[in-house]
Amino acid sequence: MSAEASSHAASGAGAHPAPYRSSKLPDVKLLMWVFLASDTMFFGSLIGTYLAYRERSLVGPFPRDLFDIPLTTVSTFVLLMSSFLMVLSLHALRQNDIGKFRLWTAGVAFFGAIFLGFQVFEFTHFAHAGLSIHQNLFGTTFFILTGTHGVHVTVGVIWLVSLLITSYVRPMKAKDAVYLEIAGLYWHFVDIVWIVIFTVVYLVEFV
Amino acid sequence: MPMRWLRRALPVAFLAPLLAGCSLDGVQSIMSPAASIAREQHGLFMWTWYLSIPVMVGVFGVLIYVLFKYRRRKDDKMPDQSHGNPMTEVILTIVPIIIVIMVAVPSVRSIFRTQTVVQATSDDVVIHVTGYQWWWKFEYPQYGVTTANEMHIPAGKRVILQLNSGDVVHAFWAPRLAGKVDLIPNQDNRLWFDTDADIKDQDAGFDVYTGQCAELCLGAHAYMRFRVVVSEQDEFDDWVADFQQPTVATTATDPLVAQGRQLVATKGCIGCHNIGNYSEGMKFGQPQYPDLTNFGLRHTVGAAVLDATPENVATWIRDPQEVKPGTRMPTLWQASDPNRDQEAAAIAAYLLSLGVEGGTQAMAQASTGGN
Amino acid sequence: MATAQPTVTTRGKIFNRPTWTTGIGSWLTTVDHKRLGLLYICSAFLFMLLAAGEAGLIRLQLLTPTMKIVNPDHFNQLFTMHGVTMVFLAIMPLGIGLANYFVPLQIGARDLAFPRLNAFGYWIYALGGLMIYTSWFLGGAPDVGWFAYAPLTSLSHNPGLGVDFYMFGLFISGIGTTGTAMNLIVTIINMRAPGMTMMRVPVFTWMILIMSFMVIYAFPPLTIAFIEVILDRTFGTLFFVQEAGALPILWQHLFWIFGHPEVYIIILPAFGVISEIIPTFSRKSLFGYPVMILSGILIGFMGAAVWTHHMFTTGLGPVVNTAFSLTSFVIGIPTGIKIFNWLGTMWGGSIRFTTPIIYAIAFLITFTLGGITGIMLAMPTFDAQVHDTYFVVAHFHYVMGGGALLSYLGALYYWFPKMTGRMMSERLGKIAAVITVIGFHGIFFPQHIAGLLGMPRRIQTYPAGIGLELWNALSTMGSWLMGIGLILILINVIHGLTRGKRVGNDPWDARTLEWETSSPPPYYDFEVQPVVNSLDPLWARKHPDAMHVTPPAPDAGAKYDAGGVHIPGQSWYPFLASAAIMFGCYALMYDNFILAIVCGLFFIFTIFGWAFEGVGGHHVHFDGAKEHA
Amino acid sequence: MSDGKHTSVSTYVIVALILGVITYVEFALVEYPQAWLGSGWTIFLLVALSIVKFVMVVMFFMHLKDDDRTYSGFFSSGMFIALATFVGLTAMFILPKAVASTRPDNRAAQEAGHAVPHELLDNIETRGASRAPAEIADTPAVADRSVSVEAPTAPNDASTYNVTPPAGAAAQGGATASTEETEATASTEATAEAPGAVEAAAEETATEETAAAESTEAATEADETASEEAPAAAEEASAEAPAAAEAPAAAAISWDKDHGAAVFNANCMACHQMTGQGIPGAFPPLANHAVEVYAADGGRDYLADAVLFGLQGAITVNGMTYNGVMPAWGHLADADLADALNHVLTAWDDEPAGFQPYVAADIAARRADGLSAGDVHAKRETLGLH
Repeated sequence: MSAEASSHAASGAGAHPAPYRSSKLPDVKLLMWVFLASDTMFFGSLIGTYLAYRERSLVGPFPRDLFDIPLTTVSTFVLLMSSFLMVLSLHALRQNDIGKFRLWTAGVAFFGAIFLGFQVFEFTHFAHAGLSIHQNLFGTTFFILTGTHGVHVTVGVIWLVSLLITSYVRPMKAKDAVYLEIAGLYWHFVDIVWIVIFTVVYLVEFV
Repeated sequence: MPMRWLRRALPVAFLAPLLAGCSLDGVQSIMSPAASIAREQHGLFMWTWYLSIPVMVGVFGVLIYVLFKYRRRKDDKMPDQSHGNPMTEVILTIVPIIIVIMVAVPSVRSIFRTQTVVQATSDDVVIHVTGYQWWWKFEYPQYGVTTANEMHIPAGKRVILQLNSGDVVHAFWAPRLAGKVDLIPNQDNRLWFDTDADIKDQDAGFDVYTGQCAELCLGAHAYMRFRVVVSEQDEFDDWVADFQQPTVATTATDPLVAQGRQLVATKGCIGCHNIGNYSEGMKFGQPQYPDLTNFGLRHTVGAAVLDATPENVATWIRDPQEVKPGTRMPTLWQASDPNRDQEAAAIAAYLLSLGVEGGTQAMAQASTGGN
Repeated sequence: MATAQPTVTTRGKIFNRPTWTTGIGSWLTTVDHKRLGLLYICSAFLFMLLAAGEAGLIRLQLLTPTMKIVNPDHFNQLFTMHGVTMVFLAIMPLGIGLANYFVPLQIGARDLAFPRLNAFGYWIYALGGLMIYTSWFLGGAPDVGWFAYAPLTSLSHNPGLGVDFYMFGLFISGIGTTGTAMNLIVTIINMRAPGMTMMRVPVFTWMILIMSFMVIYAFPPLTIAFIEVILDRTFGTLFFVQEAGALPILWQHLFWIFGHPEVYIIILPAFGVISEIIPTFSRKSLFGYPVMILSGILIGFMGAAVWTHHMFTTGLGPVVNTAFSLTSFVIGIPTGIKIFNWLGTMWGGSIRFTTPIIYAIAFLITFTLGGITGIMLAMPTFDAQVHDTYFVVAHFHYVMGGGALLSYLGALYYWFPKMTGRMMSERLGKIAAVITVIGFHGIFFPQHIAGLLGMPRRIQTYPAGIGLELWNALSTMGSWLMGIGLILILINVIHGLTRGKRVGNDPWDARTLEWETSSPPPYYDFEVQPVVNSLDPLWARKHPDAMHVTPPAPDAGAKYDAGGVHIPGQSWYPFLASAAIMFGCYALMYDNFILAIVCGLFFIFTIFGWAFEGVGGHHVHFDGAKEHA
Repeated sequence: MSDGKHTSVSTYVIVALILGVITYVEFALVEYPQAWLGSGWTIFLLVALSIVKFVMVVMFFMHLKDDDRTYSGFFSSGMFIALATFVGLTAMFILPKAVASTRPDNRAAQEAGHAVPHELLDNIETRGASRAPAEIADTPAVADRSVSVEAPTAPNDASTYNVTPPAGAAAQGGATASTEETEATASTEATAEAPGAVEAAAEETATEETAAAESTEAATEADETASEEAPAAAEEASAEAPAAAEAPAAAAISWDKDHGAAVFNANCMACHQMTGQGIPGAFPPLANHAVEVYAADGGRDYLADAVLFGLQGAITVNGMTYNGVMPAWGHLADADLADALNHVLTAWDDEPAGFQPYVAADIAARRADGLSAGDVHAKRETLGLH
């Protein structure tokens, strides 16, 4: 693994061993974990805002009038399964199985897109029912919380698609797995955030 | 020689603040508490202050000793490169723990003594305080009385304030009585305090305590002050009775007052302010502006910025922005208007006659406010 | 093959990699931690001068109760900008700038782990700060205080653009700070020199590590709070609209969940600086190094659990107040331990009175006093009196001004020879230090008394006749004295840069690795990878007997001969990405959504360019061969 | 790679299956509520299940189980701080509310859930904060829950805003003529009908006498004294007709509506009110009236003068005399005044025919005149409006 610029490769590839590191942890993976640790506070604030304003809306529509638990369960399931495909994809790349890697990665991006589709459907449905960010506190907090999550999913989809395209342009080997791994970590994190949102925003409403 | 002058001036310059520091009493000083809660807060401060003296002496003493003893000398040897001493470190850890415990215990006890919600009984005075940019509304639900910027309470009673805001966050702070609590929109806050049973200023028959908004509310924040008037129970009862049935005088012997009464309508004062004395049982104005009922009984004008003397009230009406920059009160005359001074004086005279026996002359104000 | 350096090596197609070594282009595209550190430090000092000017005007207005220097609106803008600048644009970036410069040097690393992320962090901070300052010319600065309590910031109470500048500017500079903090964490974990275990890391670097963790946990809530207000003001959401039933108190919670850790984010690097200065000039190891580190970690953790002590007067009830009061007391314990340990370091030492240690002593005194008032303020009952008064103003200036600022001034003198290769005048430095410190106490000591006498903060005039005149006049006179001190320091810096005596690598007889390389450090930092086998590695090499350790053999370090030193390539993308974000924010502020979308797309383009450009660069060899690209 | 051992595919499949099953169980718990479980236990179960899911994803999919401890340390410290902080925060918001809702007076409303009408919710939850600030302020705060004090009805509580002092008071001085209606209802009738009459007059381009007669008739029903003002109103109306006819095509100048409203709310609303209705007898209405003035010959400039230099002297609007004073607002910026005027002209009515929004330059042009408030009043006379 080398760190030199492409122009440098001409003067003898592999001439430069990796620089010394005081831990075994790849820089990018460490950075991603630190970022995820930080992101817990980010989503924590949004969920905290939602819960602080729960049941404080003055006018309807209220969560119970709108939420469709079967639909959301399906979309939650889709997101969970995309996480499952993600680990398969990483596993395939580590085995140098580029074909499966491409298949599973495309699957993750596709499932992510389906999840986004569900969200778009849900948002439109809510908007038709009269909920908007201007309507009441529920609308404001709900749309911003799930919208921020949706933006995270979108970024993840774009990231995975970029990796997929890159794998055609430039050969991807097992040693590059760390780049897929950090994308995967991000994706799983977005997934666990949704696990929390599904429970504290959707399910608890109907208990 | 300029140096000689400096030598003489310097000690004075340093001593003056020290001498002045001996007396921290003041009309708005935390250091001269006048009610039980403020006394408790003051006591807590004094306790930590006495506790901090040995800490300071210790730390600074060691520091000075070290700096002197271990300063580098010509023939200095290499100091021992020790990395620490477990025993010392344990002791040095225990010392701050002990200090903190000595502060924490009385502190927690006093939280529960002073901040617990109390149930009102018919004996207590309940006041709803609403903060507006930039004045205070005081409502007495027990008596159906509404007034502004001046809270009257009977001596020796427990007072329970319910605090709310009409616009942004304010903070009610009466340093000599009870400390402060914020007024926050969409939130009910509460503050209670006891007043002493005796009136200190026996000549005046009442004590006046000053207070001020302590949370930034833009504009005239610096001028959002109030006064608390503590009087004997019977005087307080009189005051309440006056407010419940304000004297309405539709005629006045004093032509200035009569003119002022007219101007109050034509200049549009009653567009914003309610004046319960203006006519029987009528309510004017709008709720987000101060209620001027029985204005003549007030000690101050402009949210306690000026004492309510006829001159001050006239100045305030004539040019509110001069007295209280940023206030919402409009300037009612052009700068060139020849009638300006006279009309302002007339309105002041009318306002100061409200609620005062005889209805013609402003009550001579015996304010202890100091400004 | 444990590590994974980026291997994407596609050349930038649109922006060729810049290779300037001098000129503006080299500064705009630099990724070198020393250059970025200098940029951070210089920008922070510039902002600090602006903030000091604002403070001077504030004090002048308060000289007497009848001063009419500024009107109330301008006064509100002045103290808001003073606070915002000092906290977000001056003192915190000063710590980060010092970290940028000295953390890699102290741990024997070549650079930060992600040099371009570092550049991005700087540019977004600088442009964000610049953006806030343009508000003076675009309709008025923010006027809501540095903690901008809702609903003062809502459109109905504050229709001007000032609040938008505050929200957007701090929002984007916060992104930069978070990125740099993550970068520092990875650097300190991954790039320490061989042999430097975590318990051999210099205290300054340790404090930076703790600070970085606090940054990544504290800034997201603030970012969310900013986003909520921005959405309220730009898109009409209802987060803080009281007519819709919103609770303005939520802003206070989100802000202080950030705000209290922020206090420690500011003070921890200062602790680190003091922990470097005192051992150096006492010729003695830091007393109780492990305790110092542990207390730092404890402060970091507890710092996240005390936020409502800023809200004791908001009516949270006795139970909440008690809980947060106790956690606040607990935080006093590690702080006390630190003070004792600094005294312990000097005890038995051989103290040389240089300018840095004068600042360190001033820090100890000031910080002790600030700590005592801090304990007082942790009592909710007493806080109910002095909250939002000048007592609090005095307290946090003692902690943040006297604590952080004085120690950073010490750091300036301490590290100036390392950064420039020249000394500042010691004589002038000591005079300036004494004047500054006396001026500082002249400003803020009287404010304790003004607060006790009943003076709320943020008022542009105070009632006459309640005893406040004397204390305010003293305070204002103190500000003049401190102003003179700061001007002397500025003169000394200029003098040092132009005429300062040239010095060698190690003018102070110091202890840590940064003094091993030449002054100023070459662009590749170290010729030989340092190897460490004790705390204070340089000292151990100079005085092996005193340390009771055998220093590593001089040739123990890897000479980089196989690979040479990798110098990462310069890049346009960090700067362009920051500029895209800044212009996007301007566009949103002026409701120009098309421009905002264009900026957003350009930002996405820069991110892709950044990713596919790769780290690039070249290697430097010291085996006689020339560096090659 | 050296990232430790890797979990096998079969483990991933099992984990995915468990995750799916848990999701279904959660769904079932909510969709088919179990009475014997009770809501408390259901919530507990849901939270527990989601924690299980969370932990499984983190452990197996994110590989924390086998990976370096450092990652787990960083992530779990972040999770710990986030959890502690936001559970604490949420508790501070939810618990006081929960305590309050268990009090008897609120319990009924709480149990009814969303079936409670919104108006009622308003009062319970927020003590009326959804209404305009003016209204909130007027409503005494809902009685303190722990303070139970009977508030006697006080004379101050009468809450009519009409300025109707008794006749005796009016007789005191001529200047109070504006308040000479004997009944509030009468005055409203007058204001309601007079414009109708005026309009009719304008349409027919009747002679002044006829118009006066007609308006007088309308006004007399309400109040005798108002009749003196009626001809003036008619005059206003007849002046309006030609102006409207020769109005130029509206130029499409866009202006900042929000800013206009903000300036109005900050400076004008106190007297002229949010609805532009003014205060009868004290401050003239702007709704319906401002557009009338605008349409008059020279009215456009006059409006700018009035806000720049103020207005002093008796004026008559809709048959009611206003002898107040309008302060000069020249200290505000040109753009502010322009937007505020545009707001006044468009907020409550259809914009006048040929409406050209004010721009800062219009105001700046008027500023040079430097009139006094009296001059402005004189100018108003020349408009034929009084």
